[in-house]
Amino acid sequence: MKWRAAILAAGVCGWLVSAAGQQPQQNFDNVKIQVTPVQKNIYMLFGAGGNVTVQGGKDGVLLIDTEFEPLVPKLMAEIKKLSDGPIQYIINTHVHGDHVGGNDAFYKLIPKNPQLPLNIIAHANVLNRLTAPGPNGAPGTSTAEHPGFPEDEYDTPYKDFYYNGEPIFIYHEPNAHTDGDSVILFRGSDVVTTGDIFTPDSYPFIDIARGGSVKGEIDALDHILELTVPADHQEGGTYVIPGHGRVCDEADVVEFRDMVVIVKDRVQDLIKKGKTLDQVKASKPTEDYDTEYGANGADRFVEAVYKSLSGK
Amino acid sequence: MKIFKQIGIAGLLVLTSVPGYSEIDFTGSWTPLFHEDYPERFPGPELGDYMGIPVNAAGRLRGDSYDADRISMVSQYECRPHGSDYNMRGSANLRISRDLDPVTQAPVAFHTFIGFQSAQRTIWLDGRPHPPEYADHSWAGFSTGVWDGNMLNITTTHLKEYYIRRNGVPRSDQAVVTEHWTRHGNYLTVIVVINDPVFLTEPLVRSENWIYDPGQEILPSNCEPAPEVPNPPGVITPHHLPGTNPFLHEVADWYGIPYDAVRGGAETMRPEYRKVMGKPEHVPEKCERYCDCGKDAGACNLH
Amino acid sequence: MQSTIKRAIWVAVAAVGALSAQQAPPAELHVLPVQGNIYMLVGAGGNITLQIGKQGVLMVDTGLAANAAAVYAEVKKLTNLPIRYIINTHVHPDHVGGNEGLAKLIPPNRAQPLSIIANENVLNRMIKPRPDGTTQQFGLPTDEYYLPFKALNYNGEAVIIYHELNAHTDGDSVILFRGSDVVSTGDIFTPDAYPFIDVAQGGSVEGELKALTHILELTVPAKTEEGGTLVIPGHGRLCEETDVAEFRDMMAIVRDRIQDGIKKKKTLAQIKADKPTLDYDTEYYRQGAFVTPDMFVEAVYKSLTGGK
Amino acid sequence: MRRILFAILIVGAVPALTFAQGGRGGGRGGPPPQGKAGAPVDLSGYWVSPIFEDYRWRMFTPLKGDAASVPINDAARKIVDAWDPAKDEAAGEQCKAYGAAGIMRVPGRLHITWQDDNTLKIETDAGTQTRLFHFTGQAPKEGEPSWQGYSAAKWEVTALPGGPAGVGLGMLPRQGTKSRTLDVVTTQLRPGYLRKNGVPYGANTTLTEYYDHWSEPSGQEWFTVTTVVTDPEYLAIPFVTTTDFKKEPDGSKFNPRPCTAR
Repeated sequence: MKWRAAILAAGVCGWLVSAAGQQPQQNFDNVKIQVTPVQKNIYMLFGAGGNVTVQGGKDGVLLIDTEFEPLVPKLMAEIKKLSDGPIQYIINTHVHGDHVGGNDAFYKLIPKNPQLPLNIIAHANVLNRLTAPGPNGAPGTSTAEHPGFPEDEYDTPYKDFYYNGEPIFIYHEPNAHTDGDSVILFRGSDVVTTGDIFTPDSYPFIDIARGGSVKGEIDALDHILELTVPADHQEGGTYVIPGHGRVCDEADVVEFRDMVVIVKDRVQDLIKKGKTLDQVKASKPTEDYDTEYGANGADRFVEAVYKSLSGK
Repeated sequence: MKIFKQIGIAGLLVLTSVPGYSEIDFTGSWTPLFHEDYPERFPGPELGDYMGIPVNAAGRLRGDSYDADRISMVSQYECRPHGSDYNMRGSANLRISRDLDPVTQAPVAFHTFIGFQSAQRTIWLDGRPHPPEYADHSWAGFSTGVWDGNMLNITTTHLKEYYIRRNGVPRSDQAVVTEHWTRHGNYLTVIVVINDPVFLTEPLVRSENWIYDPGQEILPSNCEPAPEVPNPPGVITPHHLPGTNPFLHEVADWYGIPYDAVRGGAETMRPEYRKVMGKPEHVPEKCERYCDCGKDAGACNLH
Repeated sequence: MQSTIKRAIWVAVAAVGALSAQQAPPAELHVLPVQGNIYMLVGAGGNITLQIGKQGVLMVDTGLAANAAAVYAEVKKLTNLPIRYIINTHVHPDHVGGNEGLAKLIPPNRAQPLSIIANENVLNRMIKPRPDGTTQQFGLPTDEYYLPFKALNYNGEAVIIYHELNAHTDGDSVILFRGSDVVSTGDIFTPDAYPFIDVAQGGSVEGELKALTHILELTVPAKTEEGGTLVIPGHGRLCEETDVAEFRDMMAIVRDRIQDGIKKKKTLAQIKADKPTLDYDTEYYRQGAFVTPDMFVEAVYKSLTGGK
Repeated sequence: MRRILFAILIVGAVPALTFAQGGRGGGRGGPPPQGKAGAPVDLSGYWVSPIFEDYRWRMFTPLKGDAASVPINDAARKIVDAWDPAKDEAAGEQCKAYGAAGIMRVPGRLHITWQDDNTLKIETDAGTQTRLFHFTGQAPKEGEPSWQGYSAAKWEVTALPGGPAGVGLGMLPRQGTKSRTLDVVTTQLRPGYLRKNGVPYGANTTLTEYYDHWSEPSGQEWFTVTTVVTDPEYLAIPFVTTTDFKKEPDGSKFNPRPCTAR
């Protein structure tokens, strides 16, 4: 069940490469929202696209990522089952359409309350990219027509605040999956939400066009490992909600980090040997991981690592 | 007959009920009156104005060193409410509510709410003890009240360090504040006595008046401190090095007051000080700052 | 005057029945529930932090040697579960003194052997011979660490131990209880006393300030700069972020004043004569306190001038 | 049957009446004793007013035109701008700032004594003024307006603010609160100054004062007077201040001196 969801997620994610930021034409009518209790205040919701993190408590509701516009009513319905408190925070882990696609729809659905304003938070680069001028000088989309854009952006190494009885830290991970990635730590619930920096069932999509880099990706994964503290025998303790795929813990992040490091080293070695991108691809540096992370994403991953390392 | 009936009902009630509580009921919404120190309380105090404070050398130097940039640069200061002792002379409106014991209907506590930074406070009326000395402190502190006739005598401990005046004269976390609340018709009079062994040489007494003003909507404030950027190497806390604060003489010159009086201290606050206080260095022709604060019950403007 | 005010305060507090707290003799131990799994044990020397949960007991610091038995008895009043961890924030005897006694009192537990955690510099200093020539046998750190931080999960929450470089000493640890949302600072933070910057044992004023700033990064207040993360200092009352901010600012301001004096080529004696702590002495120096204003000024001066 | 019921009711009524009166008055039955006999607190003795608030305006003769904090109107503003101490001196009106509505704010000391069982006397050293608080309960006789006017005083009998003091279903007869407040209403005032720099009050001013006695934890006695100046002529709303007086052991510092206009 979850496994199928993960594949779908990976598929959507892959499909998005060409069209990040746009609404997909895909039909969501039959998509069901799965709700997974994670730990304490935290739930993971998944329909299609990225995972949604929900923190509910005495103050209200905090959301991380919003999937796609057509799914928002269904997500809302599930959230209401979890908590009837007001939705006061939406955090976007990064700019891709399967994570910010539902922002506007949520903004419209959430009742306005001047005393409990809705804060939509993301790193400044997310807002910059969302509002940037289009290709060949087309005017950028304005926050006026998109009230759901993250206008409570931050541009410091981290932002912290206190909500639902626990501290919440939002860390900026420079140039990892994109240049606007946030990793969120719920310190009381002991849960980390990683966005697409970590996707246990698919190769990381290092979006070089949007400022991603393999070095930043690895640094970010190491930082996530600093935040996670396993209980006995390297399992449990801090739980990790990835950008796509199942609920994980530290050990899963370690596996993933090691894969990225090993592939990076292999590609680096081939570059040193003066191999071209095609030659590198042909030598299948990910062969031993393809069955786990999906061969369909391998070339894209290798290409991204190659470009990121070679600067070409 | 009719009269008898009424009296009779009363009589039965007296016989069948517990004696009524004979306290003043402070509950409701109140608006502060700024008929004293309006310029200090609303626009804010002049820098280096320690007049009327029995401040000691330590408190005076804290004021001299104070740089208001601290509030903008040190995020821990951004969303502070006033200490409960200062709040009663602050510039926001006040709502007082009361808790009753659900069974006996006896008053258990007064709660005060002040819009500025949503300052909330509880004054316990049920005789509970104060927490131990090593317990946490708060902006409101821990307050207990005891009635003396129509006056509520309040004792507050466990306060966080705050200001006595918003120009940096501090009140320490060791202070014990006693208050005396009384109500005359629609006027609430609050007498605040600050005992601070750290910064004062004798108790500071200030009394404020509030007017009953029901039906107000007193809103909370939503302040989120800016993220604490990890400080650059060599932590920055804005302040003036001793002897370098350029603003300390302003208030004396603006209002034609001897500098020594501006520096405050218990001895400057006795009537006989007028005989020895000396001459101001500079006396303006006429009033130039805040001369009409409160004219026609209006606001406080600089000119 | 002072005394009359003190009396006034005493009367005021007594009047509302906090008598016992006010009169408590120092040797007497008090337990203050903090939040989550955390308790604060006061009176044994430095403050002791207790984390008590379904697995057992973790304690931060052990007080003075003389109080070890009393501390152990106090812990036993709170739970029958074994003491599994002792973390020492630094090497001073009012924080590690109880290690030896407790190590002897705590029954051997093969399933959950006692683990004593501290930065390696604490161990390095504790194994040195004592003045009387003997060396400590029991209660030495068994689980010293040398990395920037060490993390464990105990009693259902993450516990992070951060090494603060050259702050109060060269072996300071600050402990964050992530689930309970409590920080234990050791003597880096003492709300009602000047910090004892132990320059001889690797302390420094810049390290103090960095450590205090790090504590401010770990603490997150609830609304209106209050509540949220609670802070247990090395000595003194339970605190919060803003209390640490006040202390940090005092440190920074005094540092700047002394730095200014040094720039002006003043000698230590001259700087002391300037009374750079005048406006803080009434708050941070009580009669009989360990660190006098002069000691504090001297430590800052030496730290800034490289021990000259 | 009915008769018997009434009988019970009346029996029940007796405590109700006396209880209510007792609470509302202080004495059992009849009006509460006033004057010296009824004093719930002792205000007699020497008192000093340390200047904690309004320091700039009280300790000094404020700069000409400074009416900050006083809710004056345009008519008052004209007078404030025209203030000329020389004129006041020439007119022999140096005491304009020492009238009942201003005197308690002038830094100085008070000597409070009972002139007789029904008259409380306040003497000030600043300006050597004398205020007489009459507890006779009679309306003031028509007299010449004076700096200190005529003051009718009473010990507050009940501190229940507003509301019906009656008896109703579901409520006890209001017992009131044993009040410790001295209420004083002063009229027949000669026009004077609220502040030394000529902030005026007029002939139709009514001065209402509430004297509240309290003590520090150390036992040091104080009283605070809440002063409400109502003047349709020069004030937009009543001018309300509180002034705090600290008990002194003796009169050694009581230093009578004449009014000054500057």
